[in-house]
Amino acid sequence: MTKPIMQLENVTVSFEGRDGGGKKVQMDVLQELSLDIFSGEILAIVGESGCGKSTLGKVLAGLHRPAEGTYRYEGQDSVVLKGKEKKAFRLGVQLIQQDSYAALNPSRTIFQSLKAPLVAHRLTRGAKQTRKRVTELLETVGLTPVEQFVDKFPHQLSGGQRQRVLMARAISLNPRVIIADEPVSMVDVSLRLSILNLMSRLNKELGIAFIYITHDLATARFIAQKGRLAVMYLGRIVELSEVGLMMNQAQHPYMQALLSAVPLPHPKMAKLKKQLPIKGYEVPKLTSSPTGCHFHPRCPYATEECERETPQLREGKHGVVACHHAERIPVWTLPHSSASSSS
Amino acid sequence: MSKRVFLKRLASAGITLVLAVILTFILLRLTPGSAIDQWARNYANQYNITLDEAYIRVAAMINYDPNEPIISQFFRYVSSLVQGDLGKSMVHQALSVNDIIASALPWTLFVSSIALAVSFVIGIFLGVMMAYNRKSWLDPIVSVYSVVTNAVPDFILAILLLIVFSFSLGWFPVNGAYNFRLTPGLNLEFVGSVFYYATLPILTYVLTMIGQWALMMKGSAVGVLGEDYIEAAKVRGLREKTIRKNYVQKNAIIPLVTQLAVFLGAMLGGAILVENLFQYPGIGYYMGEATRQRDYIVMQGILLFIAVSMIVANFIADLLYSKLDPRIKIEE
Amino acid sequence: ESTTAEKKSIYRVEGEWPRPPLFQGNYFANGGVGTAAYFVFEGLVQNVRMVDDQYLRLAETVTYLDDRIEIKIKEDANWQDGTPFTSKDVWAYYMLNRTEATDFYKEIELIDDKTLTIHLLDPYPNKEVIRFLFGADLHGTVPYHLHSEYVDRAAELLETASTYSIDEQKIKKGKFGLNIDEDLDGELNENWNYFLKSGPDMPMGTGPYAVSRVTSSDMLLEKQEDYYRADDIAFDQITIKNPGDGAAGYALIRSGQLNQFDGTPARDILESLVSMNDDIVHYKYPDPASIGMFFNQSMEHFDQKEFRQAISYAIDREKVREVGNNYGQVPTTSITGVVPSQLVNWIDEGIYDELTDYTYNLGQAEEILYELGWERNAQGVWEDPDGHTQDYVIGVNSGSLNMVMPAQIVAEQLTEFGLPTRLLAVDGTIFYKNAENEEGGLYHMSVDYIDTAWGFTYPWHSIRDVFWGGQSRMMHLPRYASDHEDFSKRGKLDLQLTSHDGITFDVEEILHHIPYMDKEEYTAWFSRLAWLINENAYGLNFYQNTTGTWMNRSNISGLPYEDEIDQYGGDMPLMEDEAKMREALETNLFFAGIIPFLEGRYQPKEGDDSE
Amino acid sequence: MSIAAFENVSVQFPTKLGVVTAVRNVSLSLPKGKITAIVGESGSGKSTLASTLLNHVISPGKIAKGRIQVAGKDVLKLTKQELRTYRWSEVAMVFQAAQNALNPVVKIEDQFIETYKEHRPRTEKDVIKKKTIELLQYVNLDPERVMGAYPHELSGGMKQRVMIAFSLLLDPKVLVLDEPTTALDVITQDYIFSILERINKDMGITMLLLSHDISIVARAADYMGVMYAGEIVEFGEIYSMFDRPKHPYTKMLIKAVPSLIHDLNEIKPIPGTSPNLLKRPSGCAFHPRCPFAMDSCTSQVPEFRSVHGQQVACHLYDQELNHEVVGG
Amino acid sequence: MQAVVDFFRVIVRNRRSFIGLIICLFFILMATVGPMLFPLDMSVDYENRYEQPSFKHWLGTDYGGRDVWTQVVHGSQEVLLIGLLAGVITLVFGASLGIVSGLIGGKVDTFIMMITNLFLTIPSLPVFIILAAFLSIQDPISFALVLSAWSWPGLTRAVRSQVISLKEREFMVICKVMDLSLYHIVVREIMPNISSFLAINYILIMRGAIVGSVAIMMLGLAPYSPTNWGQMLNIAITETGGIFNPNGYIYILSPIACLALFQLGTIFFANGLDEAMNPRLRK
Ligand SMILES: Nc1ncnc2c1ncn2[C@@H]1O[C@H](COP(=O)(O)OP(=O)(O)OP(=O)(O)O)[C@@H](O)[C@H]1O
Ligand SMILES: Nc1ncnc2c1ncn2[C@@H]1O[C@H](COP(=O)(O)OP(=O)(O)OP(=O)(O)O)[C@@H](O)[C@H]1O
Ligand SMILES: [Mg+2]
Ligand SMILES: [Mg+2]
Repeated sequence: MTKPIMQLENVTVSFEGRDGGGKKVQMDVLQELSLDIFSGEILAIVGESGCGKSTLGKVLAGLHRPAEGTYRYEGQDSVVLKGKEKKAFRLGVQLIQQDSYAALNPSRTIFQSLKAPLVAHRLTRGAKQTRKRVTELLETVGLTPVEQFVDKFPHQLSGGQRQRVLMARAISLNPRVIIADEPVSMVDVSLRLSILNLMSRLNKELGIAFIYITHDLATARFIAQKGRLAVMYLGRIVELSEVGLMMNQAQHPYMQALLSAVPLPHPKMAKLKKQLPIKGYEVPKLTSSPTGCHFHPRCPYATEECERETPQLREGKHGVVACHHAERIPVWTLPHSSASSSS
Repeated sequence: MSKRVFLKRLASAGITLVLAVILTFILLRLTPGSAIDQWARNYANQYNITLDEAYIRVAAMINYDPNEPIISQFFRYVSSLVQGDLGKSMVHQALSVNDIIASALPWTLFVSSIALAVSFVIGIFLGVMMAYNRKSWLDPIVSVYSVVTNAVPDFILAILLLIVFSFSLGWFPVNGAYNFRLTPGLNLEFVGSVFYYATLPILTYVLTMIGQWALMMKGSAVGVLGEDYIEAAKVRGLREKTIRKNYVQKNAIIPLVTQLAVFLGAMLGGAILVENLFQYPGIGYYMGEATRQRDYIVMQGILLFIAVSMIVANFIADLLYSKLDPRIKIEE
Repeated sequence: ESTTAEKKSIYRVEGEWPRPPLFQGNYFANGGVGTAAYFVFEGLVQNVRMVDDQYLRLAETVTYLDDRIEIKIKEDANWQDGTPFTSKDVWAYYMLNRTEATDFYKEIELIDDKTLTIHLLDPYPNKEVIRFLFGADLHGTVPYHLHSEYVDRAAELLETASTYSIDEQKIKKGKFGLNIDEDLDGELNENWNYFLKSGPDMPMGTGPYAVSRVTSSDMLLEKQEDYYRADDIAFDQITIKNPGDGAAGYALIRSGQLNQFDGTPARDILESLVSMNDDIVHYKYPDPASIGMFFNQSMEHFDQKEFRQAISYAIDREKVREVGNNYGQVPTTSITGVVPSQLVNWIDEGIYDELTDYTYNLGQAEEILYELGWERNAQGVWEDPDGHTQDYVIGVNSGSLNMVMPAQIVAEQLTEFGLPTRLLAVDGTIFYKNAENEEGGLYHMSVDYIDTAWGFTYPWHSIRDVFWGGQSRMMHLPRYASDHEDFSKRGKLDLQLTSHDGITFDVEEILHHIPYMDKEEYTAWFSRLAWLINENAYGLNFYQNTTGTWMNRSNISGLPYEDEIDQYGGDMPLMEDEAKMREALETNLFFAGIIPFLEGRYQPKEGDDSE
Repeated sequence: MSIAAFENVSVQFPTKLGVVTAVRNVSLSLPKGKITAIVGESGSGKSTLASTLLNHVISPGKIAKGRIQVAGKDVLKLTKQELRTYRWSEVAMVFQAAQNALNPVVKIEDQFIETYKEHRPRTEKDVIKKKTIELLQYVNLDPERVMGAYPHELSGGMKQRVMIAFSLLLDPKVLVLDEPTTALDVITQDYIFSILERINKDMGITMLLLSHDISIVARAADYMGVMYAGEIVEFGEIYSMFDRPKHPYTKMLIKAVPSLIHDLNEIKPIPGTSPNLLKRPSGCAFHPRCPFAMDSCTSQVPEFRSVHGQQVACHLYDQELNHEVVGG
Repeated sequence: MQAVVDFFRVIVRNRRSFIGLIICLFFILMATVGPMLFPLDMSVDYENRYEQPSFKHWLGTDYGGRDVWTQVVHGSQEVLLIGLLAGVITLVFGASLGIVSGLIGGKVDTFIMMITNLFLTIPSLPVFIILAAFLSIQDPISFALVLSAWSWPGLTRAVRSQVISLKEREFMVICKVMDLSLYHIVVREIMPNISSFLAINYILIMRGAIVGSVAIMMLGLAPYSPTNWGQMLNIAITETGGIFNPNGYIYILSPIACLALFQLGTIFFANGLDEAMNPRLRK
């Protein structure tokens, strides 16, 4: 791997939130988060709802400014970018969102929606060329025959088709990175896979790096086959490593809990009686996040140290992990081995 | 609503109030025409003197110094406002705006609150009925009715009511607030008379507002009927009546509550026409009277009073809204 | 309601008053006590408008002498609280309320409680003038026992003023001959304002009825049993109803909720109402007022007498009258400064026939314009000698629809004649300002009351309105600049006219002298002035109003020429017969107060059990 | 053995563009005390089918034909009053979106009381309260905090548990779970299912679980039915369904879902798109996407019948079936 | 072009809005070519006053024997023009302010909203009356200005909340990511989404303005214009006794009926507008 395209260094993002009584409080949605993203890679980010995944995605897309810390794009602080470089940043990082319906202007046709960025950034000249390029883009994302789609309104397409339109729009600006925030969670089960495959293909063929944000570990595993996986918990990355290694040797207790909670698509494995390695089910509120290691109230291995001190990301057996006791914690394995051996 | 949010709301209402004071003041200074002109002409006729002399007399009688700088007028106005004094009438020397409002307000409040309550209750009822029976005869009737009453401004309706029920049929008095032979008091006869005299003004408002309430309620109720919790309630085996009352109405009314303030505002503003047509002695009537006489101070006072009522009504509607809808943790 | 033993007879009349809380009992405060004033207050004598009759009220006798008026007050005249009405009250009235009559008063001598003499200033005015002015005053409005503080203060202040010389007085008309300077005037005004605020809450008069209840829609007046003519008064109660507008009033008169309602509506309303209900009667009589328009002489072309005459000829006044006041009377003359129907009484007969006739005559109008060098263009629109077409504006007070509609028709007629004219109906609070403003006014023509004599018909009143009053400002008659070198001339009329008999005179000067002239002299001068005003076409009198009274006789009898009502179906015509006309006219409160009540003409009908 | 059964049930929605048959000829019985799951894509008719159990198809839908029996009652023949009391006390339901299934302006406690009173008017408030507290505790909620709360004050997981407690209020015999965990995190999901399993064991309540997630079904169900375009295409015991799926759709569905254990290369998307119910393909509705489609698939609707202990509707087994009959 | 055809197709298919369209067209024709077809003759013909409708006088004659129909026709021009103008002025001002407020947010928003709320608390009718006197209405433009002066705040508030809800929408967020210009955002993204909303509001405002203008006319605060429906009504009721003269009923009812009919037309028309202007509501 070469130099990273994007670098987050100790980035903190805060919002104004309200506590139970409606009083304003500061909510650190991202906390001293550091992350490097490399050209052409696929990085999956997983975590429970509300842990800050989308916020992280928005920071990377330049929609939120870090309250603290720096975000470098191509080595330069994104906040101070000007002119050409700023434009390069804007165009270089694209975002695809979960709700494909909301992401398209309902009053504009697919063609109009795709045309706008091309024309605005002078990527095509003249109506003819624009039309041609739009056709090309739709073909690339597999919306063929193009005539069937190009002049339709968003509501006239299915969820999967709309998601492809979003892909087309994102790649129209020749970006270096695409951040995909839960792109398939609203797509029909039987169609999800094809969208994921499309992303893999774009990654391979166009060399675009993908940051895939999800709460579904299975799809994360699928798309990031050879890439990396980051696990977030309450605004922090708690573990980051290669996907294959993570699945088999998860080091952070939280990651272990997540993995064991995922049901496996076979009754034999799924029905194996197992106790989740976790103490409580309630995720603490960001407005009153626990001290020290955020996970300590739910962690079966927590000690007094965890309560006191915030663990930093450090080298683990593989990748990095933020846990005081990473070495001490039992190795986690999927029921995979036993199940498959029996079959 | 927490105390802090409450206070914040209060503060913003306060700022609006201050601005309203300034705006009404400026507006009234902009108004051309002088109180003296019209008054002098009436005076000359009434007391049989020459116009020139009438001008001089009236100029001496008017309770207003046209040469006083605007700024100093403003500060005088504000300083008396602070003490709750809206000023003195320019042309009725012994009368304060407070007196006028104190005597007129009960009538306006009486008519508008009853009209509001009656139209609200009936409108809500009709709206829910319509939402429930989308295919019944009620829907088109109420819809067309609403469209028609929406198309006919309330003052025209007032004229028509007056012509038909007072002038032609003679069922209702042509003007006034109660039978003058009765002594005001809390006796049945007097109260009956008050209602009798207020019938047409109330009817005017009720007839114009019912349709709007009904349509709003229908829209809101149709929305609520589409909510999952209604289906869930049916699945739970609740009675139709319970669902209608505790689910549909309770939820559908909420968005209408803020409208109460809007309607009240429309009524207070429209009172100037309606009350003048019925010669009903509410603030609209006195506003009209003051306008005819160019009594700026009274106009300004009543206008400000209406503005304050609006601010208060909005404020109360806000409170009510957050009371009724537990989801609202009033933001901002 | 009336199950009680004593049944009250009630007379119901239309009226208006400042609605509570604007209502107060002081006659002089803004809006006064409204219509109730006719029943509550009275003067020593009472003028009858239009016919100039004078009835005695509080006075037992009034003798107008050359240098004084001798008055004897009725012995049993009392205020409504029982306090006797005395000569001191008359004095108090004049001390506070220095009416026009006091321009000619020197001093008021109180001889005893019920006797007083008003001494006139030298030069002594014409007796007729003083009679009218004295009759216009309402002496029983300042109960001294309630307001002594302010009355005494006013008297005290007046003491400090210096007096005018005889010559000065003729021009300046100081009250009681006094030179009241600005400071003193200020103090008097301050005192006056205190007086106004001092109440009382309910009117305190000397009349036959006292106000007992006031609401926004009704007033209840109770008969005063100790009134000096109580025996003649037939009704126990008067109720006054305030319908707010005409339409409501008609509804009330039709349904019998009113016995009387002054005014004359459009012909169709009248006819349909009368035909709906046999009890309804409508009496008609002339109004000493006309509707007409004033030409603004500061506007181009309107400064030419011939042009004004041309326009006068171009207007078909009959059509204007039909819509404006269908029962009105169109004079042959134009504006004269005298009520048209009264002209004959006040000017030389010879001159009367010589007054220029302005009857509708398009040919004449065209001829004059051609003579003036105007030409009609292809569209039939007139072009002035410079070749310009015109865009005239008629202004009118939008509050008076009885003028807006005629004005509208005049605008139509002029436009059709080829002088494009628009109508601007403007709110009364702005209209007069705009019409009169010193930069020359905004309108070419203004429609308003013209040739009015609401007080009394003696034409000095109406003629000086033409030259001095609001009318002259709407016409923008020539005036000396307000910084003219001669101080006394500043802002005064700069108008020297030559009359039909070749006499050239200064109008301002003559007007000042008229009240002092004897009958022969003033007739000559009225003749000259009327002729001149008409000849110069300062304005155009559209028609003299005919007004009237609605009566509902369901529960009253004793109406004028009652036996003829059925014959006319209740729609009584304008009576030729002088006596009948007077009788009809005395039904109107504004014209004659409550004379028919005092004279005991109206009586409750047997078996009236309403209310 | 079965406590509830659908016989030839069809549900139709008249729409502007034509009649949608959302459920078509479904016959199915729910084994007593077991968890039966139905999987299918969005719009395949799962919820609609479940709603017939309560005779509560959302308008304008109509149960066009068929019979539904629950605990010996013919559900479609109940009078209005009977139906009202039948609902919730015999069959209760946990909705797809629990957050929307509660009245937003009424406190949780009052909603429990209200429902209870509507069914058993003469019960003392205290009794209901006690029961409510018990149930809430049973689903591991703190009654103190939850009872006085408005729905929006609870997290998604809590609301879902409130709904479960709510569904148990009148001790129903059958519980319908319509995607009870779709909107929830995996950890919460796991938790909810552990509670549901416990209820199933402890109370012996029969459950009908509707889900599009085959992994969840694998974890929770005893029996599984697969629904496609309004029809049940396969039904059977859970282990055999996974080990020996018969219908091509079932097979492909199991393979189309990424998981933590499958060999990534084995995962294959199902080609084509979900059918438009307005233009249901002729014959077997799945034939346009089926790699094994034959001529008969386009023309004939396959029968739903037993094949090797499972029930399946597919022409592939026409012969096998004959064979079996002959062989048997 | 296709859009226009589609627009009308939807309108025509919706029965209510079709009726509305026809009514509106009728009045538009009345106001534009009507005065040419029916020249106004206001000269008095007293003998023939209050005639009943006939072939010669479609709506009979008024108190001065003048044709009522031609008055109504000529009046429509002014009434419609005032409504139209007031609508445009309010729309341009109110909507721009709403967009600015919603889009920029922050202090600007707070400020604009404060002013808006202020205006909303002071009832419009009394203010119309004051402004009508102040601005001394001379022509339809100044009339429209007066009527607009107090009608924008409602619109501003409504547009603002629309814009704010749009702003949060994801396609707007994407615009930022794609570095599209403000012009693009306002004209291409926001406008198409609020255009039907604006159109409906335009009709609402226009209706409000017409009612307001009639009220001002009835109060006699605008220059006299004999054929203005409000003025006709005023004269008919107060002065010429339509009320007490059965012959005058038609005269009184004519302006009322026109007013109500026109309002009805606009309301009906607005009914289908949303569908016609919103592709996503079409099938
Ligand atoms: N603009 C904002 N203002 C205030 N709070 C915000 C804002 N955006 C996000 N938050 C809060 O920040 C927290 C994290 O939000 P985020 O959307 O990043 O979570 P997520 O991990 O993407 O969750 P999900 O899986 O539900 O999408 C949440 O508690 C959310 O309420
Ligand atoms: N109100 C309705 N009007 C018309 N058709 C409807 C209606 N409700 C449902 N349908 C049709 O019924 C079919 C089945 O819907 P249903 O909600 O039962 O599916 P589902 O399997 O529960 O889907 P999901 O997983 O999305 O909940 C849908 O395809 C839809 O076309
Ligand atoms: Mg998110
Ligand atoms: Mg469903």
